[in-house]
Amino acid sequence: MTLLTICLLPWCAALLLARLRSATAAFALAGACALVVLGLLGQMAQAVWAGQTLQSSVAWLPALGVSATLRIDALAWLFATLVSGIGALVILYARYYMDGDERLPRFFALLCAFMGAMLGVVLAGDLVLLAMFWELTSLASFLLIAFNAPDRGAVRGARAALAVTGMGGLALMAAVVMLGRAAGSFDLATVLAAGDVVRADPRYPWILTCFLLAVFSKSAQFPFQFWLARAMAAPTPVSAYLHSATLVKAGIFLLLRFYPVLGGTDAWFFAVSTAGAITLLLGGVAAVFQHDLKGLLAYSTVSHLGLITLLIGFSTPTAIVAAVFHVINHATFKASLFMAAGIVDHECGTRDLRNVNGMWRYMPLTGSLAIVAAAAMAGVPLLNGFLSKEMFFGEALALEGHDPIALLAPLAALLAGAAGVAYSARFVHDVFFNGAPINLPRTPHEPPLWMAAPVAVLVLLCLLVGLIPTPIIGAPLAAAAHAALGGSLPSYSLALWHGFNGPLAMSALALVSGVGIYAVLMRKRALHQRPLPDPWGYRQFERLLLTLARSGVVLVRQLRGDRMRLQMAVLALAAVLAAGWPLLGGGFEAHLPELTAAIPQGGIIVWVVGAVFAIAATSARNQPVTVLLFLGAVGLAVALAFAGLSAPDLSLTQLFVEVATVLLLLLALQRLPVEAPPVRSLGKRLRYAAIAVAGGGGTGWLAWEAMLRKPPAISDYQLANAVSGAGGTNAVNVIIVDFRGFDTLGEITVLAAAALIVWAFLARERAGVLGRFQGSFMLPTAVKIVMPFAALVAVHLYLRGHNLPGGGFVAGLLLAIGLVLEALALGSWRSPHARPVRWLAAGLGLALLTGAASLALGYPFLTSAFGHPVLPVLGEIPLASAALFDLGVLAVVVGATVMLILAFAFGREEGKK
Amino acid sequence: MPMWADICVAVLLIVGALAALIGTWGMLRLPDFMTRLHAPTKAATLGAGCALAALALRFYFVEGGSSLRYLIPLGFVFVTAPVSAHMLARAWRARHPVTPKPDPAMPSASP
Amino acid sequence: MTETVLPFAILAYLLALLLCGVRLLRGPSAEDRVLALDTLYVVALALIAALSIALGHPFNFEGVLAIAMLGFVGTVAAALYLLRVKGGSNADVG
Amino acid sequence: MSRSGLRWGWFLTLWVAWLLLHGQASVGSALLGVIVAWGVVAWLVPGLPSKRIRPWVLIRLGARVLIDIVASNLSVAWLVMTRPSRTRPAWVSVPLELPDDIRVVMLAAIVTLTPGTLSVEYDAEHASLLVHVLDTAEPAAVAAEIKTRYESLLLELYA
Repeated sequence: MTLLTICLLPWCAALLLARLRSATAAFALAGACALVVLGLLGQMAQAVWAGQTLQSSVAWLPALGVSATLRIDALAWLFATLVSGIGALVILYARYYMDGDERLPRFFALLCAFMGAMLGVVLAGDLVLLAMFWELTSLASFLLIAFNAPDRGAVRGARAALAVTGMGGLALMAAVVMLGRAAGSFDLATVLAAGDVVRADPRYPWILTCFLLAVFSKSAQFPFQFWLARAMAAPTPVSAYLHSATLVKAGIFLLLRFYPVLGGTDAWFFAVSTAGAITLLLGGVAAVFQHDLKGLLAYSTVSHLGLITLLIGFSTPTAIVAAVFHVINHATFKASLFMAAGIVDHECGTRDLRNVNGMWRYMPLTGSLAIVAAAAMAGVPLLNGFLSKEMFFGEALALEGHDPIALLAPLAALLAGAAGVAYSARFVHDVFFNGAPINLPRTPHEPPLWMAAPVAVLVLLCLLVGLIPTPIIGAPLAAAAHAALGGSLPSYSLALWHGFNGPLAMSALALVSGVGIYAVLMRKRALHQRPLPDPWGYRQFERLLLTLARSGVVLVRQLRGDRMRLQMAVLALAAVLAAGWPLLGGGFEAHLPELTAAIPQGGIIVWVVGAVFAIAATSARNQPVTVLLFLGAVGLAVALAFAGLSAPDLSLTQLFVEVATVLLLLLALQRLPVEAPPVRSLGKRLRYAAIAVAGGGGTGWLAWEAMLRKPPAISDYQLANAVSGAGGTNAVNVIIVDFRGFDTLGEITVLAAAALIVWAFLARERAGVLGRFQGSFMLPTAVKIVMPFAALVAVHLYLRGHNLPGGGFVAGLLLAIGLVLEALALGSWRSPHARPVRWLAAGLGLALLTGAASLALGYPFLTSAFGHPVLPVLGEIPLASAALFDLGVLAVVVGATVMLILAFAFGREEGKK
Repeated sequence: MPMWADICVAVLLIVGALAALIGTWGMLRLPDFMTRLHAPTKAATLGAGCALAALALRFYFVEGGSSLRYLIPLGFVFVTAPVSAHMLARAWRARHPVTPKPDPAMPSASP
Repeated sequence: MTETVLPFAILAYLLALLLCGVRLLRGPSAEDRVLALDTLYVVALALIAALSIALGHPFNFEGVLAIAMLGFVGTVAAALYLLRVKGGSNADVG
Repeated sequence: MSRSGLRWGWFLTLWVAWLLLHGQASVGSALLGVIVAWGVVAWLVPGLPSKRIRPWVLIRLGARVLIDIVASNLSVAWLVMTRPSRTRPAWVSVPLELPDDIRVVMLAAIVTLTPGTLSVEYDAEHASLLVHVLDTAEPAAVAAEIKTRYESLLLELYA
């Protein structure tokens, strides 16, 4: 239960925050949320460090073997603590960084949402859940990068981040599905225990490829490193939080998490360590040459992520320990550096390294904090960075076996170490010394104390871990590494001093050469004159996007507009072929329809009328309106025929759908040319006729065959169990809201999404009032009289739905049609009762809540309960929880229908603005 | 079913059927749209009204008071028919501006 | 007495239905067709009522109600549409 | 009727309609009807101020309209059957003295429901109703008849 709280609390906070106005209240709420999560994690610390794994599970999609399992072990605990701890500090920092910004509540809401997503990734005990939260982190990151949205850089950065990490998400989904199949379960614990099986599986290479794509894209490994630099368009608190300490570590987390399952093979070694090494060097070198303070930090982050990846690639137990250790260290010093950079930016109005110089004089406190943090980044002794770098050098030296890499690794490590020192030196020297500031928009001074406080906390951590590592970090590190390895823990020592040895020499060499490199480059400020290095990757990415967009345009040109007929023909033909293909194989016994038996004698006239109008509608000389009216007659005939064949449900639904369609088409017609270009050539007409006959006739025939066959149908079961299983005698309705309730939930969600898309596209500039209708003087009054009756009938249809024809869908359509009529009569989309967005939201919310209620009572999602309580006075009332769900369906149908039709009626017209 | 009800139902049915037939016949035979509009809006409405009333009356002796619910669609048809006709007349006038000017018929004295 | 009258009434309603169909097919203007469709709905209502009496059990009540309501809605929507496209041409849109 | 009076009227009407819809007169459905009717009224019926209606006038008006519907139906039927192609249509504009929209709409509906006449447009500025007449030799007489037969009663409708 505690796990569930940890996972859900940030989301609840985010929802609340989105409604808040006051910055102070928002700060208090967000901060409290982070602290509570941190506190709850603290409670678990002892148990988790002792090696326990806590788990809580709710069946979610039991049929698919997917459940909402949450699981925490030491590794997850470590990352969760990082996420919430640094989250708390960033929230405090952002409070002052964005002081006075009215968007602060929204910012905090997004931040909390991200925290929730990230905690979800870390705590997920189920692969599908993991992939879902993984996508959510991408989304939250997208929204946060795009926070200053109209700004071009923000939009482009957000787009790049979403495209890359979203692609990674897809890859992860694929990997998860394959992994789940290979391991035989989606449950994380089972998968973790099935490493041998998975590695022996023939799908292993594919799993690994997809998995690494996801990891590398998220953690900005080569060749995806470019999005991280672009993401620096985000507000600095976001950079400090997401793009140094947490989001980019999600990939690392995944690598560590699945190391026991996927790691240890040659493929793993080569792929992971190669990507890590390239990223390490590329990032390190690029960082030195950045002129943007945050750009420098971004590339240094890329480099450090590469370092961690390389360590994991080494695949030795001690390397894994070092990787976990460096994750912690990097998070502390890099977050503090970003915050310091934010302070400089905030106080100077710019963060261009060519202008921001000599800050020591203005802000000595920030300066000293930043210098300590930068020293940690460089790996100066007595600080935490030194310890993990030392371990890294040790690993690089100790590498055996794989020949070329074993030789190259120490060299690369040394080079990267030197680059790290060089950019750290640049950060310190260029910002705080190196002459005086040039052309600053404002005079800098120390920030408010509370803004520097989070930096100070983190720097203090760097120092403490650096000086006395074992008491501070020993236990959680050991536990986390143990969890990551999934086996026994190697012997290692966190001590500051190991005597004179190889790693120490490398550290010293890196320090000296790094400072030397920087000094040479910066002579006479030469570095400031150098142009920015080519941001490799981003241009290729942009080109790819452009190519995609262009091919989209070409495709659209091929498909749209006057090619409508062709489109329809292709669709119909494809359907005919797809349906006819299996029949060609043979073994299919056709039943020729016996027409006389199919048609009840009395209804023959209705059928004839329908057929006549159906044929008349195809005449090429008709105008669109005429066709529509003919189709109206056909619809009426079909509805009557359904009724005659004792299918009152279908009849009713057919009528309502018919009218809603006619309404929609009439409004759509108005946007089309009055006259459709006629098809003149006889050959073409014959061809279209043939396709139409094949399509329509084929469909009819298939339906005929299907009905004759009467397979051992599930429908029999459903008919037989409607009353006993769900307490309703209207089997159709029972199937919709109960037996297949989950499908219906999906369907109404899709419906709502589609309606919202149309609404967003067409109704972007809604005409407030429509003069074009020249409202009639009788219509509004008539509608006012009719509407209450329509509503009454809708309620009636809804209430009787479970037992007799009717139900939420039909009732919703009726209500929607009434509301549309009202809006049309009043000539304004601002009809007092048609609030489509609210209807949609209420409906979806209700449907979800009904499902969740059964979850809360301990049943699987959407289990429906029913009963026939006999109340005093009211008599027996058939009560099913499905009725509430049906009410949700009703509201969604109302919202979506009203939305679609009103969007067409009052939406923006082509060419007019 | 008592005798009087039987007769009522029969009369209602005959009247309704004739009204519907005449109304649609008029719709088919009258010369232009505005005159055609006259025929079905009342005649056919009357036809449907009579039939529904007959239905309500007939089943009053089968299922009791609940058959009165057929009066709801009846009322509905009567409320909406003038509005439909009015809307169509407006549409016609708006699209066919050649309609003759109305006579300035001013009754000399309102009684 | 009702029994003797019923067949004739039903026949008359069916005939009326056909006449509506003819007007709907012939047009010539869009208004004519809308009018014909509206009348078709009304006559269908009457036909259903008569058939219910003939069959001895009422037709699905909600269906009757739906036809009554939806005929009106369709007509109004079509009329509104015609009002909006009036600028089109003097020739029939139908 | 007062503001709430109108809503009471609506409530009762809807309640009765609900009972008819449900088709059973149990206590349960009556109570449910109260809830539903109350909900619909609260949601959809605006509290419009309106005046007290003279019931006797309303009854007289209703009877007159019913009689006219039957009578003129016969005449129109005769017309349609005998000489459909030789009608004498006319446009007539009827000046009205009705002060409020509701009664104008009522009059327009009555005019349309009685065969032979069809209200097309209401010119609020000149307070005149444009009526299309199917067959008349004397348009002015039609206008006068509408005024005497219906408008006068409608004018008396409100106390």
